[in-house]
Amino acid sequence: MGLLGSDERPRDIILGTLDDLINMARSRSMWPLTFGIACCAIEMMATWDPKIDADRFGMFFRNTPRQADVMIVSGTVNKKLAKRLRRLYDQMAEPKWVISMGACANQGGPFRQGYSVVEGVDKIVPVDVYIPGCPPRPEALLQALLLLRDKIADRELRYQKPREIPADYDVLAEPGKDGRLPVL
Amino acid sequence: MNPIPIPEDRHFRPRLLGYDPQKSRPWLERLVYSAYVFVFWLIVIGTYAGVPALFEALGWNAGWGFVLMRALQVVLLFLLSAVIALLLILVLRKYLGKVQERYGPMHYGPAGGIQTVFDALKLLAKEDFVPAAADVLTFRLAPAVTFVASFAMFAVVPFASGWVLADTNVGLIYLIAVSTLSAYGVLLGGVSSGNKWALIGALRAGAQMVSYEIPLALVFLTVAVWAGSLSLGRIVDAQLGLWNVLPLALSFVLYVIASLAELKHIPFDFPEAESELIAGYNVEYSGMSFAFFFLAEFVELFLLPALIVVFFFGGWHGPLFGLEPGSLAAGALESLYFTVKTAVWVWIFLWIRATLPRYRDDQLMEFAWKAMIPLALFGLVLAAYLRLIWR
Amino acid sequence: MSTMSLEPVRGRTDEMIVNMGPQHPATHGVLRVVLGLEGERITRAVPHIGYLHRNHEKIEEARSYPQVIAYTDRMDYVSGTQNELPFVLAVEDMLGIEVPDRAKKIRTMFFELYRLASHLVWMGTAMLDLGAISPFLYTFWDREIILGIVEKTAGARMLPNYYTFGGVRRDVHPDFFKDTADFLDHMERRMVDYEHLVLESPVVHARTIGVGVLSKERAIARGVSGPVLRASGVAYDVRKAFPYDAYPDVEFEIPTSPDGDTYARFWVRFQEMYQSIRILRQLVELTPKTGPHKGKAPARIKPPAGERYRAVENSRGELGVLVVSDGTDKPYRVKHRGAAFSNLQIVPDLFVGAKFSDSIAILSSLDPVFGEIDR
Amino acid sequence: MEVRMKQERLFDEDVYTVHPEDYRALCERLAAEGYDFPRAISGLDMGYGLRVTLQLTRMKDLAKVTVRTDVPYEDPVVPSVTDLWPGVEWYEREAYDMLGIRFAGHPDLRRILLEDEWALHPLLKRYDTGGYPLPGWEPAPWPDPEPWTPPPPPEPEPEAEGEASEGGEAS
Repeated sequence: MGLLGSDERPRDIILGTLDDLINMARSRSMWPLTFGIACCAIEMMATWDPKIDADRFGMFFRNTPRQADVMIVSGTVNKKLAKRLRRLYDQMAEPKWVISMGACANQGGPFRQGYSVVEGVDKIVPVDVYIPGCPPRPEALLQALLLLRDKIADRELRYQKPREIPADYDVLAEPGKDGRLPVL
Repeated sequence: MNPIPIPEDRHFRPRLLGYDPQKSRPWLERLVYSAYVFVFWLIVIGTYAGVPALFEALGWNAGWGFVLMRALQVVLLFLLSAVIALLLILVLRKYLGKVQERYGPMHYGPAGGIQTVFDALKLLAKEDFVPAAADVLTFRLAPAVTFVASFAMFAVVPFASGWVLADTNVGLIYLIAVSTLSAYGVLLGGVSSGNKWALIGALRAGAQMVSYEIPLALVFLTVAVWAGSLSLGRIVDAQLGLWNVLPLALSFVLYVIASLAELKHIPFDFPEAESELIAGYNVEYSGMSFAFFFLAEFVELFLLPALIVVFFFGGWHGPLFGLEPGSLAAGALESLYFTVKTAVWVWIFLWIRATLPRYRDDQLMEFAWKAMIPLALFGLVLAAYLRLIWR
Repeated sequence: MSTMSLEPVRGRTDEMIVNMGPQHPATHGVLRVVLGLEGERITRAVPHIGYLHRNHEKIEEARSYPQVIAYTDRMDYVSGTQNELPFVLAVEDMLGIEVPDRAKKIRTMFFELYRLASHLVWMGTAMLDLGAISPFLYTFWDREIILGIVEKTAGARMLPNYYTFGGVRRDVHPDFFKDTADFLDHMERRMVDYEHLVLESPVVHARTIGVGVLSKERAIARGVSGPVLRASGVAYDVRKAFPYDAYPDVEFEIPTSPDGDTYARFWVRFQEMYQSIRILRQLVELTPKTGPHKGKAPARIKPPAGERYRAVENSRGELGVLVVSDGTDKPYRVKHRGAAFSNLQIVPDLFVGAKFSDSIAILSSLDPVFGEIDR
Repeated sequence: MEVRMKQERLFDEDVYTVHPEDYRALCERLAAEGYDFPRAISGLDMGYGLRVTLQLTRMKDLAKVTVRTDVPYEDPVVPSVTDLWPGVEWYEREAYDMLGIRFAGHPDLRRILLEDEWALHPLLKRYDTGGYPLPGWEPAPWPDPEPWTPPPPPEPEPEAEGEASEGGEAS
């Protein structure tokens, strides 16, 4: 995300420096959205506990999506929740980032073969950082947040946009309807 | 990617459960905060002593020159409020960290000192969002109203003897008028957002303000009766021998409770009520509009304790060590006394915030109407009676 | 009818329909409650669940018995190994596996450690819902110590997949008993602080006493269990009623309160933490330091055709499982009886007529965990 | 009223297998006998039809009882018992959601875990885990009805004793 909405990296020396400064501020003040889903949400809370204390890095939870910068998808996203999750993502103000926490959010995890589970949150929203684990340790989430920080602050990386998500909700359709068979 | 810096004392060791949260470079933290306070102090001196002295030297202290001087002072006060907000947010986070056995911001800047600058810069560059259901004009206006109402209180707060923008003889009435105005900003912002949570928050704010302005005004009246003036400077002067906190103890307690409610501060933070109303009245605000609500909140967090000091703790009074009253050095020392006293009260407010849960809103309303207003009236009568027999 | 889906009533302008959740800081996950609000008073409440439905029961039909244990872990994710126990007990019953005494005691120790961890999480989040920030941080710090103890033995923090048919998967770490004893010393000191912060706080009193009263008869008929039921005055605890593992060997009491309000539910959870500490103290002494940690179990778990219901008292109440076997190595049907699922049913009963702020306190006193409710 | 049912003892609980027409009558009798704590209602796909399992506890003496009834796939209707035990309300909704068993008389029978628009009842055996129909799945023939035994007089049950030994007998 560039300066003030543009997606191009400014070549001007003054604007370029300002761009660097603003993105440095963004990377050092990432406020996650309070949105716990499942098991990983407990470890997400534990990332803010006295042992890890992500507040050291200037991160604290905001309850409303308007004021949040990072969405941590902490748990299994099922088809019922996915529409709300996409809506929350749409409600967040630009610039915004998504961290996919845990195996379930990455690709469905142990519930991948189920009828109601979305096989990875990246089918719904563009994801910046993936964390493996079931559930990942708080240290892993902190590392992901720091990776995201480095990504935002990096001159080249921050203009590499995540994969575009088609706007249709086909992945959320009920399986087996109209005799459709799974596409593997 | 460097390895994650987890402080040494955070690793799991069952035998070592005691630890010192501030073990890491406490001198640096003190230095950073001292630097902030020093900047604050410098701005105060510059505003109230430097600018008039400059205009005096230039000979511009009449007519348009005077207007220009006041305008410059207001600009400096705006800078001052920004410094206050940046410092208080940082102090709040560090203090919460200390209470909660953790560190708080510590990695960006010396001892986390420029964390809030980053926050402000980020909010500046964040998308400022207007929801489709919102009333655009009111929605845009509300944060400005809130901030201006809080900021306008600076006009009558004396930092030292004579160091005040407008020492009017209706200072208390002005304060009541302006502090009520900040409720309008919250109310307008909540109602115009087109969001039900914001609406509930706004209505709660309205009900709370209506309930709390009355005991607050009654306490103002008590102080005015005791000091015999509505001017804040005269009120402070009247406390030269005896701070108001002793004779007006009852009113003082009521004033602290009422200013907690006025501040929308735990345990009375119903309009915002993070765990109930998500973010209350500012649920739809993002970017700079939200930052203005934030700024207003922390400016008030400075100003209401400052008013406690003005009304009950002798304002700027303190030992002058033989300095000539009215000189620059005496003014600087007095403003330092004022700042220190205010800081103690800010700390008490933060302490309350870190410790207490939240009451229910109707309990507060009930308390305000059934207990505080009668008590405030009693305090008023008591003050009048004491003044009759004492002075 | 309060349970019907909420449609705005035509021509009624004094009622506001508010949608609380699934992203709401006080819903403990992904609960969604549609509320009819008249000012601050709740006139109607309809809970909607299923935002974390992960088809546990269908997937478990396609997994072998040892694999299912890993899935049960993810149900009540706050209380780790407690979920594994009913399934393990049911299969052991069907197969007639003997569990050595030491394995039973180790299981019980882990069970009670996780009860402490779960109640700590509850205390933190409940106080967060009431508006106090600091207790949340204190309880999570204590929880980290418990998870550290568990991790040393089981290799994972939250979902250790530790129990197995006939005992536990591996022997405990040599430090386990010492660490646990240290932790209990620490926890007893901390409980004093927690009492000051929570039970003795006048603000908590104002928010919880007399709020959300659940009568004894209503609680039983609604199938409510655990601390919520005991706070209504029913001394029903699966640990005493249908003892399992090492519970017959230890002394403990079932704290009950006749009040049935939100404060009583807070109080009962506190007393349960004291009882957990008491049980753990006894077990640290009673458990043999060496010996078998696992009984003889067949290499291929194939229970005979039939069905078995077993229940345990987990942090939220009676956690049961109905295992139906058809004689193969995969369960024919696994039906979980979630304690939080039953407890959450009383939400419309308790919400209607309460203030909106009360509903937050009531919900936190029910302590729902959505992995178990939605499964 | 005479209730046609089969009674057996499984581990520490009484199991009644009852015809769906008599299910309601038996439940009323159990409620009158003081079984007040509803543990769960489970739906189960037996391959030839659907089974509803109701589990109850009596708080007074901790007696446990299980009631089973089988209904065919074509018309899976079971009378609801929410008026006797309000605690089974969500369990009945869950059984409807997962298996399509309709509970006649339920106050609010709609899907609970899946979305309202779904047509799938995923726990039926004719779907694989992904929710897709299994090719060539056919219901098994309904088993021969066993002779109904007359109901024995209800007697208070002793406290649940050591279950491990009972478990041993079953293997």
